[in-house]
Order: sequence, then structure tokens, then C-alpha cells
Amino acid sequence: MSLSREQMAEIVARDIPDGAYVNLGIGQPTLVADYLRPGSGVVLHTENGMLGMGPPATGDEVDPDLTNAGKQPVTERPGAAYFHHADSFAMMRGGHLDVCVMGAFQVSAAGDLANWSTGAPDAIPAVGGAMDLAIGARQVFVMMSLFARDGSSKLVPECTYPLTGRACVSRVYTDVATFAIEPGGVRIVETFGISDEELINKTGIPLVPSPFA
Amino acid sequence: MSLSREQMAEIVARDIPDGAYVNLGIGQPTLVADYLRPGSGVVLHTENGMLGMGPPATGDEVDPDLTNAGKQPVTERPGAAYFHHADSFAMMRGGHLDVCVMGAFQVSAAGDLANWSTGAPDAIPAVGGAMDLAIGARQVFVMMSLFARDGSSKLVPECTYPLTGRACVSRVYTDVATFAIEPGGVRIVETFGISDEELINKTGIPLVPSPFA
Amino acid sequence: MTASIMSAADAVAAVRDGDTVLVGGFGMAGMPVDLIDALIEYGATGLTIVSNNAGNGDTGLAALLAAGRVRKVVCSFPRQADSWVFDRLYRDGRIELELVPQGNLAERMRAAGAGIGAFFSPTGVGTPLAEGKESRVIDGREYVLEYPIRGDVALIRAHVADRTGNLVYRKTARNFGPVMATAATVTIAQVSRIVEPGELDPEAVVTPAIYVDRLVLP
Amino acid sequence: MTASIMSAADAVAAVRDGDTVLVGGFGMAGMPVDLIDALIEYGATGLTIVSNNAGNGDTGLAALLAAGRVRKVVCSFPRQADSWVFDRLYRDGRIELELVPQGNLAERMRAAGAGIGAFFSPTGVGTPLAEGKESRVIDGREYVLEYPIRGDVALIRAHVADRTGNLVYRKTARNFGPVMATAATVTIAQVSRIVEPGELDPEAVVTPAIYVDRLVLP
Repeated sequence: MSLSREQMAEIVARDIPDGAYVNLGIGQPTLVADYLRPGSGVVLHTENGMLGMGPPATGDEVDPDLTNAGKQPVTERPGAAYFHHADSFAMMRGGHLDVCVMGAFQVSAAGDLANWSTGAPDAIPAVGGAMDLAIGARQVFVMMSLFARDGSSKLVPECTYPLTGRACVSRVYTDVATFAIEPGGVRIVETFGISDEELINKTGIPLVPSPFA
Repeated sequence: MSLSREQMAEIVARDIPDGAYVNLGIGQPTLVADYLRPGSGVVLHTENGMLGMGPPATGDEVDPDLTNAGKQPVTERPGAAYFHHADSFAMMRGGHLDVCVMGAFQVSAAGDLANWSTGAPDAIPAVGGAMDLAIGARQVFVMMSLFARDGSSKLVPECTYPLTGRACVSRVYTDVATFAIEPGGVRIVETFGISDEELINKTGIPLVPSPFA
Repeated sequence: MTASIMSAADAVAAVRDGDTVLVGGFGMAGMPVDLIDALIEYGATGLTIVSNNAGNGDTGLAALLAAGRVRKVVCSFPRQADSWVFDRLYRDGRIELELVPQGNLAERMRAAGAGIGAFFSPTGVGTPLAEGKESRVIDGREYVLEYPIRGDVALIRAHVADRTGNLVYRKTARNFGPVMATAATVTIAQVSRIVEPGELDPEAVVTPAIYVDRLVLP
Repeated sequence: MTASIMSAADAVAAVRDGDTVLVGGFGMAGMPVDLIDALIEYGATGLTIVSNNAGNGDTGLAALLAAGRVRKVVCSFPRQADSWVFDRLYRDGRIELELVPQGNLAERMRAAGAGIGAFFSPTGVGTPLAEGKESRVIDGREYVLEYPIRGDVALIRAHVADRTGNLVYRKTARNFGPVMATAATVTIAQVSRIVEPGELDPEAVVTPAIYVDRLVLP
């Protein structure tokens, strides 16, 4: 009964307000675009210098000068605007984006985000725009499976992986539950085939049950 | 035998290299534009957001949306570009202008500039872009009469007026002499009807005589 | 959110007593005259005005000052041949002035819009305007630490907007508009014309719609 | 001075051994391929390369790295599916890496071009990339002090130039070009076309000619 990636994307899309300016991170978060209601007026930002990004380009639409942050060809919507990298990151860092959606290795109960490095000693580090997005957007949504391959929870009391940003995540969308990180603690918003008790046991966090459970 | 303002402007223009990017301050320095050789390729910057400023606008050319830093209507040359104030001052502060020409109340032997306030207790202070220009342009030329109405020299051992910028002036063009401010001291470049001795006496600065005197 | 098209009167109702209001323009070029007139009419008071100048003649900003609505002016060049309204208020001690070099004024608003906490500027070092400010020598050059200037509301004038709020300007009327638009919680742009999304060249948009909340036609 | 139109070979002769070279592009979009090829041919060595990525496949930046010309890379995202040249050099300890968050990378070059001595950035606070850096709490938020990144030479790609050096870009190929152009002593732009002054709309110029020294056609 756990959710597919597409179902998770649909749930994230549901929580994005009409007319919001949104950055969808590389990978799984790009799926969210498919579930934005036509006419929602949501405007997509890509950190390599564009507002008003459209769907992936196919066939003749492919233009090597028009790509998203994952370097894949995309299209342009009416009302788009281009700007350079310093302006694009000023927009992010200045708190003008309403929402960004990112993947994660770990999220802590305090909303700390770890999504750029596993800290493995031989890994080649790469951070891209993740740290700028983490501290920049008004709301940072994380989309991830709740459990790693070894069964351990990726929502954790404290991150053990190197941080991307501190106390920046507001919502965590997983395949088995959605969490809200709030001043009073981590609240279970919704569950998909898992009990509150199991979530509390596996995350090791004193989760606040959903009032609608 | 001292120079008119027009003659001073002509001498300043002579010292502006072909192709230079130049900001001419409000007032007397704007006269310099009249003496730039056609075909010199000198490009005029105005800090309110333009490169490629042309001569003053007259008659039908007048456009309230196209003014210089003195808020007078001007024209646009082919190859002009417009930009906003933060970009315009980044250009100045970042050292990209080759020359700026400003008026002054006082210039010190060390190249300190005072041109924004006489320090009078009841004066309403106003600084505009003078401090940004003073520290920004690669070379700051000052154009002024050497002597104030009371006969005192405006080229001084130390400024008594509040500073606009420290050690920023490289050349001082006056009605009776031109001075170069150099690491070794202030050198007399050229005189117009005044002796080196009189200059040394009146300025109180151990001026280095011109080798061509 | 996509910009809303409103009357000047409705738009300036975003201003509350005590707000900091960024006002575009360099002299009359880029001055949002209709928005200032609406603000005078509206009556918010105790304002801090951030603008390059402090009003000319008896209209616009000068009229706002004359109406006693302004507690403080942050600007680079208050003193002009026709700035008698400001001059009188200032001499009478009835208005506060923070004098900021023009480039620091622009950069401090840019910092606010860009999420920069503070920056070391070379402008003003060794002058009375740097007195009391933290300074530091970096790579052999002295700098003064400058902090962001944020606005509650920005009143700017642009040339053409599209319906979503993208803006283009005209010539040197661009001046402070684009940077003020980034630095305020609510940005109100007075424009000459509003077109459909897609009618402005996306390569030539100067202020992306993300920075614009309200559009006002003449 | 007005930009000079040159061959790629002549243009990149501005690069000296040991220089810091800013290289535009985000992936292939905006990558000045001809200039990089000319730089490989030219042979300058001991370079520090500042670019978003550290080369893809076996051409362009990767080929420059493979030729052993690069001492250090300053970038935000070296590790990619096809970054094997960098990966090998890095694992072998034959190349130095300074990893910089993408926004700090852009802003540090902007600071260099804008004469800012240093700035407090919120990006990276509390992460390993802020370790050892000065930090400060301003208005209740923590920031890290970041310094300018200056280039001796910038190699960028734009779309159309006019003869004086004004540049426009195409879509997201704009990326780092405009900010790198401001941050280097010598800026070399590879463009698709050069037109006469006056043919580019002055409202739409992205990089004013003052930042451009050399123009190279394909």
C-alpha cells in the first residue's frame, strides 16, 4: 500500500499553491511537474537562469541552448524570462521562490537536510545548487523513500551525513507517510499503509500523530 | 594667461585615451565631451544607467526618460546599452571605467578628494554618486580653478573639507597648471602663466617641477 | 503569484503606517508619479522613504513630505535647486536624513533582494559617511561593512508589463526600479501598457514577474 | 576599449601559465568550445579553472584537464556520469578541487566584478563547506563570509555581439557568461555573429561592451 513515485509526485503537487514560483530539483522531484493542474499558474524556475520553464523538449523542440538544471532539453512557456546565474541565485537566496522540492539522503527532526554527500571517504564531492536552494526557498519540500535499502529510516533524530542546510525543510513526502516539520516537532500529516507506532519506532522521533488519523 | 573652462576641458580631453570608457561629472566636466575627437571611440557612461551617452538633447530629441546624471536630457549613440543602478554602480565600483572627471573643492597632495560638502554646519548634505566614482574609476581626473575666491589654493597638503575619497585622484587640471599625483609626490605637468615657485608657495606642497619646464 | 492589476488607490493600500517605502526614479525619469499621488491621497504616515532624491518642487515626493507623512528619508542627493520642501523640514528638525552614497544605496537594496547579510564596500572609506561603521582591510584595500535596505513596499515605474508581471523599462528611466523590485515585500509597478504573456521577449525582460505583485495603469 | 575581433588562437594567447581562467557554460549550454580547443592547442599550463562543472567526456574542459594543464578546479558540480577525466585526476591526487555551492560561485564572481571586498552569504551555513570560514549572525540569521573570485581571463560564449563588444545570449546558454565577463581582467567571447553598433537593442544588451575585450567568431 506504499506509494509509487508518481503517487508521491501527485501528493506534492497537491500541496503547491496556485500561482506559486517553484523549483523542482533534479531527479524524482521533476515528476511533480506532471501533476500540476493545468491553469494552476504555477511557474517553474530552473537555477540555470529561467522562469517559466515548460515540459521536456522532444523531437524538433530540442535546443541545446535551452536546458534545465539536470542539463536535459526543456521548453519555454509564454511569459518566460531568462537571467544570468548571479541573478538566478540572488532570486533563490533572497527568498523569492515559494517552494522548492528536493530529494534527500536524510532529513532530521529539526528540518536539517542532507542530500549532497554521503561522506564516503573516496567519493568525489559535488554540491551544485542544493545548498542555495535549501536556504533560499520559502518552503523546502523533500521527496524520498522513507527507508533506505538497509531498512533504516531516512527521517532521523540527527543527520549523520554531511548537511546541505540547517533547519530548512518544512515537509517530507515519502512513500509511506507525509510529515510536517513544525516548531512543535514533526507531525504525521498522512500515512499510507503504516501505523503511527511503526513510524515512531522506526524513525526514533517522537512524532506528533495526525489529528485526522 | 590662465585658461578658460573651455581650454581646461580641451586639455582634459587630450589626456583621455582613444576608446576609453569615461564618466564626466556634473557641471564643468561635461564640457570635456565637446573636445573629444570625433572617431576617438570614447564611450561615455552616465551613472543613472547607460553606456554610449550622446550629446545633450535639443528640440524634438528631448525625452524625459533619457537623462544624464545631472537630470538633463541627453541622446543615445549607436552601440549604447542601458542597465539598472546596481549594475551601473557595480561597473564603477568594480574598476571598469577608465577615467572619470570631477570637480572639487579641494585635492590633497596624497590625492584625497573633497567635493561633496564644505562641512558648513547648516548645509544640507548631498553626495550622489561622487564617492562611488572617486574610488571606482581607474583614473580620477579633477577639473577646478586652482584658487578659491579668497585666493587660497584648492590643491592642499591636507584636505580641510570632508573627504569624498582617499588617495584616488591621479590628475588635477586647473586654470593655471596641470598636476600629476604620483607615488613620488605631486608633479607639475604644465603651467599656464604662473611660475613653479609661485605654485609651490601658494599650494604649500613641495611640487616636483616639470622636466619640460 | 501572478501580479494583480489594480487601481493606484487599491494598490497603495499595501502601505501601512510606519512602513519603509522604496520609491523609484532618478529625478523625474522612472518616478511613479501616479502611485505617489495615490499614497498622498491614501494617508499612510510615519513612513521611511528610500529614494535617490528627496523631492522636487511641490509635487510627488515633495508633496508627500509636505503632508507630514514622512519620518525619515534615506537618499543620496536630497539637496537640489528645487528641494525646498525637504530643506525646510530638515532645517526645522522635522525629518530625519540618512545620507547614503548612490552606489551603496543601490547595492544595499540589491543585497536585501539577494539574501546577502552584509557586504564590504570600498565606497565612503575615510569619509564622514563611514564614521562609526565597521571597516576591514581585505587584500590591501580598506572596505566598510554595509547592511541591506529592505522595503515593505516598493513603488516603481516601468514601461510595459505582461499580465504575469514581467517588466521592461525605457532608457534611463530603468534606474532604481529593477533593484527596488527585488528588495520589497510588496512591489507595485506603474506601467504604460500591459500585454499578454509571451508578448515580451523573454531575453529582454528586465524584472521577472516573480518580483512584481501589483500592476497599475495610468 | 572597443573589443577586438580575433581568431580563437590569437585571443587565447592572453592566457599565461598559472592564470585563473573563468570558463562559461552549464553543461554544454554556453560552453565556449572553440576557445577551450584553442587554449588546449596554445599550451598554457598550471591553470586554475573556474567553471560550474569539471568537464564531460573527452573533449573541451575534459581534454584540457587530460592534457595536464590544470592545477586546480573551482566548481560546484565536478561529479557527473561522464566526468571520468576529472574523477581519475582527482583520485590520483593530481588535481586540486575547491568545491563551491553554485550560488556562492556566481556571487563571488559577481563580487569580483562589482568591487565588493567580501560578503556574508547564508548558503552553506552549518555544512562542511563552511568549515573554517568566518561566520556571523546578522538580524538573527547566520551567514558565512565569502570572498571574490577574480579571473585573469574569462572564456565565455554569447549569441550575437556588436562590433564594440555588446553581447546578447540565447536562452539558458546565458548562465555564467555575464557574471564571468565582469570578473576577469581579459574577457574573450565566442559569438555566432557580429553586427554593427546600433543593431542590438540597447534595452536588451545583457553584457555591455565595457566588459568585453576580444570577440571570436566560429
